[in-house]
Amino acid sequence: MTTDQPGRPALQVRDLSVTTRSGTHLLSDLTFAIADGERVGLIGESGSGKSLTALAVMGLLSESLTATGGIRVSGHERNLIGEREGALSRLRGTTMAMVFQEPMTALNPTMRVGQQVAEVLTIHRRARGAQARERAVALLDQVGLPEPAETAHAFPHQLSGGQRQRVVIAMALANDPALLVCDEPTTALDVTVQDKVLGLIVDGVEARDAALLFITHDLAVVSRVCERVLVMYGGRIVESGPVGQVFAAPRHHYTAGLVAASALTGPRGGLSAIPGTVPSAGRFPTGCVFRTRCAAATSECEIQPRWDAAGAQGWACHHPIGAS
Amino acid sequence: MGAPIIEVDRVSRVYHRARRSLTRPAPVVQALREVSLTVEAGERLGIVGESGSGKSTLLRHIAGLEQPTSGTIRFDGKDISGLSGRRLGFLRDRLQLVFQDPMGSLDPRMTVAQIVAEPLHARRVRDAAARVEEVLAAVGLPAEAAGRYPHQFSGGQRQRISIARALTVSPDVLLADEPVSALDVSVRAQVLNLISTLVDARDLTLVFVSHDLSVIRHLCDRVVVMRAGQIVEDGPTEQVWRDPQHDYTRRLIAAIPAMPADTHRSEI
Amino acid sequence: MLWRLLTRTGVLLVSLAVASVAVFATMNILPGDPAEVALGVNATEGAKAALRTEFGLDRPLPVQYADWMGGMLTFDPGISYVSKAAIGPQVLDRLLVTLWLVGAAMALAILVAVPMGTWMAVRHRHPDGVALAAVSQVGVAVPAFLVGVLFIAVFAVRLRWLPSGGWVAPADDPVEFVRHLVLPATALALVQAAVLSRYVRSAVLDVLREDYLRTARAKGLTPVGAMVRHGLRNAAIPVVTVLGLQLATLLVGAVVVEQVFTLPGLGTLLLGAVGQRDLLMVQTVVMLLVAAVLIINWLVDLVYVVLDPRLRVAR
Amino acid sequence: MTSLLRRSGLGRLNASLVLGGTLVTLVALAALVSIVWTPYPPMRVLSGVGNFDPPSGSHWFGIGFRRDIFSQVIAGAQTTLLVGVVAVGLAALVGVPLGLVAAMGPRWLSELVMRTSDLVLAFPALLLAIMLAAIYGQGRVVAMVAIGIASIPTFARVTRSGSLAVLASDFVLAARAAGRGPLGIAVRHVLPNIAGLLIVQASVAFALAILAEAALAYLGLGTPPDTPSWGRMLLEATPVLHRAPHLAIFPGLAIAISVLGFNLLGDGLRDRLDPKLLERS
Repeated sequence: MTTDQPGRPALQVRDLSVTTRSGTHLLSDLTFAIADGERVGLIGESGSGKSLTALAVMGLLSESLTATGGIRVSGHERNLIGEREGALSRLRGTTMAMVFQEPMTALNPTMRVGQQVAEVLTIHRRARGAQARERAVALLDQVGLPEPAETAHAFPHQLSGGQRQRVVIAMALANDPALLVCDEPTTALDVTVQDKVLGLIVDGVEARDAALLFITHDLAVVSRVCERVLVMYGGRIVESGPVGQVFAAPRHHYTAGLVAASALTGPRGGLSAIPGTVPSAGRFPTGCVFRTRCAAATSECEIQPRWDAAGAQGWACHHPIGAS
Repeated sequence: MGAPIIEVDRVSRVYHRARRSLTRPAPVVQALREVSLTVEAGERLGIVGESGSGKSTLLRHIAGLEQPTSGTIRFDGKDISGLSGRRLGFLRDRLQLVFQDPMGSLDPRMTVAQIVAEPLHARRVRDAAARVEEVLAAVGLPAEAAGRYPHQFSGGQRQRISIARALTVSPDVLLADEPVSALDVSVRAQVLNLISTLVDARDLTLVFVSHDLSVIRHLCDRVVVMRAGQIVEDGPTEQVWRDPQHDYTRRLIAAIPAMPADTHRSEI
Repeated sequence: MLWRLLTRTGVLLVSLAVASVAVFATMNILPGDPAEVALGVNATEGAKAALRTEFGLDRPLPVQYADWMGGMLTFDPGISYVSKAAIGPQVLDRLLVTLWLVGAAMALAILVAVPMGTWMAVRHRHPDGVALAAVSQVGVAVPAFLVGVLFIAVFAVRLRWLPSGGWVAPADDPVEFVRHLVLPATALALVQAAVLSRYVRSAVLDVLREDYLRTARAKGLTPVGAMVRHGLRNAAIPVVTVLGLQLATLLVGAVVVEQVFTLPGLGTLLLGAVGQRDLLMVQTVVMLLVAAVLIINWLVDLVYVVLDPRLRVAR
Repeated sequence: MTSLLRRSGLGRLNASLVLGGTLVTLVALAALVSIVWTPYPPMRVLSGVGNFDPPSGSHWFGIGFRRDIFSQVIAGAQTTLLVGVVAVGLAALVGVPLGLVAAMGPRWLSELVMRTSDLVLAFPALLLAIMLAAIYGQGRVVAMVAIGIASIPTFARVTRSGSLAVLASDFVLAARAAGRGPLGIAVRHVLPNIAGLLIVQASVAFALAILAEAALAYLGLGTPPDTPSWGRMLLEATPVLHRAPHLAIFPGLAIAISVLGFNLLGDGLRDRLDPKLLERS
């Protein structure tokens, strides 16, 4: 697996853990891979650690956090954890790119958007001067912004949220990355705008045969965008597998609860809900992270469950659904 | 069902922005344009729309928190659109609100007991302790929650506090402005269940604002769709969901990503 | 853009007018009898009456105000009650000295504060950043005149490197001009730099937390590159506001520092006038300083528009 | 020390708070003690001492113009604190209600208050004091009033921006929906939520007042010669600095320590008192 063969996945994460200075585990032993052209969703509620995973992959964790384990991207020999800042900077924006949640604040308010797009080309010496500006306009056109040449001269505050997110996507796709990381890219947008932006992302990665790591709390959005899904809770991946399979026949009780709670199809006043609330970071129980809210939990769950798999679907549960 | 309890009659609201150009006049924002709407007692009405559609603005007008530029709003036959805060006492007794942001809508410097009792204190009712305990129990919070502060609770629990506050005066009408939008999926269902149960048990009229049509479809019998300050569609929720008449409603429904377990869409 | 320029200029003109009325009223109504203030309580009624007639203090106040204001606008605000000399030329001479002092101090303060504040912010979790922040905190606590006094003791009296005070005009002898300017300007600048660096620090810290800086990193800029290309300009916006307000404190600081170094600037003129109860002189110099502050704030407001495109035009 | 400081947020803010609190307490103690006891009467010319004796066992900070410097320094704390308390009190008493009115009142009133405060900002404390001193002569009252008036605008601005942030919150909307009137909202919601902000502002304003008072005294416009004052001690020390530096060092240190104390206290409190609301404003 460690040899650099053509079949090597675009992103490979192995035993990734992130801890604070006081020793609190925010992420524990994440292992997953995304192949070229594959679209993988990472779902979980607030505090599950999904945004932190994205930042760890990009090497953008805050200084006060420590990451251990392995993160490898195609086209770069070494582990990204422990890699020098200079080398990471060269990878960001080229091999791997990211789209953030808040389009309103993700762009520099004092710089014209065309310039901001062109910059991602000039930093990596893909184009210069007038050529970069032309490419930027072309990219703005590609993401469906009307009158791209004029829009390039606009400042961010002159654009709507949806338009700004298109600019961010144009920047992310500018250098044809092998891996695109999206952190809740449509959460701040209206439904009708969300639909178009999601289409843009899917088309963008498909055209480039890029790998996609798509983070969201919305199960319906994952089904719309992704082929495979990773379910996170309490800083751990508790289940993974093809989207249809995982949502239709979840094995982990958390996934099942999430699917049921998202459906909104029960009788009024009788929606199925997961009891209790998501603990704050560092307050998750030892052993199975979900056991304090799980109806099926037993004393066995105080021990960290093993990762089980059947076909493409995997889970970490002592009492998986449909096992007995 | 029965008599109309809220009547909104051709209400418009214009906001003036600060002038920014020599040549152009100060920009105005038409937040509501000639909106008319009637809510009957005991009804569960949903208002759906995207950001800037005017749905929250409409709700605040109904609650007497803002005054329309033109048009009238009647509550139980009484015109409230010209009344100042002081003369809206009768409305406060009968209509209460739940807000979107479960943290922002609770004063961080007040205990839960003070927050929940505020509608009574504002009425100069002195002894509210028994009532506070009663409504906290009704929303599923333990009695000892009364002495604690909002930041000691999770998002879902805070929304329960917010609902408890709305119930202290035993209102007839409950207005809810995106009460579950800021909540996690697993908690959202708990709060929706609570609202639904309380509305049934206390014979409340519910006006529920949301950007999420599927939440309204679950909770409400009737829905109005708003866009750019206007109501573009009004009808029974299931009928609107299955057979939208307005072009915008159609686009709105088409844009909602389908849940994997959502069997409904595949029926169409 | 033009609209903003017009409204701000309108505000400036109204402010200047109101400020001049306030200054005039304070100096002419509060004392009861300006002549008595000028001549002392023991002055004879005849002497006071003579002074009133000589300087037109017996005229109605609005007339006196109009006379003074008209004079201000033509650089001839009147005759001093005490020295009986024209105020205009004296003030202009002194103004130049103060401008040199304040200008040099401001430039020096900015030169020190911007890199220092940025360093403090970027390294705020590291010992060097914390130490620098502590130094600036101490710097804020030391009054400029104390620094001046210490400078004189060390550099002028003990080491004899630089003169302890006085003034040489740049046209007379450029070298001596600089030698005389160094100590007072540095004394004034150091405290200012400490204050300013703390504002720069907090502005840069705010920018560091901004999403767009993370976007810049995700594009492939190094932390330093992201700060230089995207951070500094945005951090400059709040700092420029503070600069305007700081200039006001700098002008006042100059009044004190001129006293320490016996520089013939507006400050020493003003304090001398206070000592001699020369009300018209006090009134004129105060108005000049206030006008300077108001005009600087007006300029800052315009610079703002250049820095922040959000203020330029609405779409 | 550095390892403690380095542990980011918490370590640093506690250090500020603790150090600032200690320094301020020290100054307050000096002022209190000096009311009932000083080693020597601060302003009395002593016999049996030289003009500028350096610090010694019997005169801890030395002698200046045949007076005991230690006694003058601790008695000078009284002046400093008195001027600070009166000036900040005046500024808060006028500025806070004005800020509230500007936040909650009609737009024209708000504009009037803010424009006026902009204008007053153009009159720094020292300039006001100079104007008043030209008319009334030097004195502590002139200094206190001038510094107080000059600090009103900042209190008004801080109050207004803090109040606006609170008023924009959903909990104020909820309070209105619950039937609270404007006065109830101001008392029950706005003031408790901006109290922290105002305490921080008071602390910072106090530091500025100390600096302004010292400058005025140094210019001979503040405290009269018969009252102990740090600024005036510096003024008197200046001509003899090369012979007797201790005359300037101790009052200089006293000024720096008290300003540093109040600034650190303000910083520490800022981080301590509800950082969320401060961020919003």
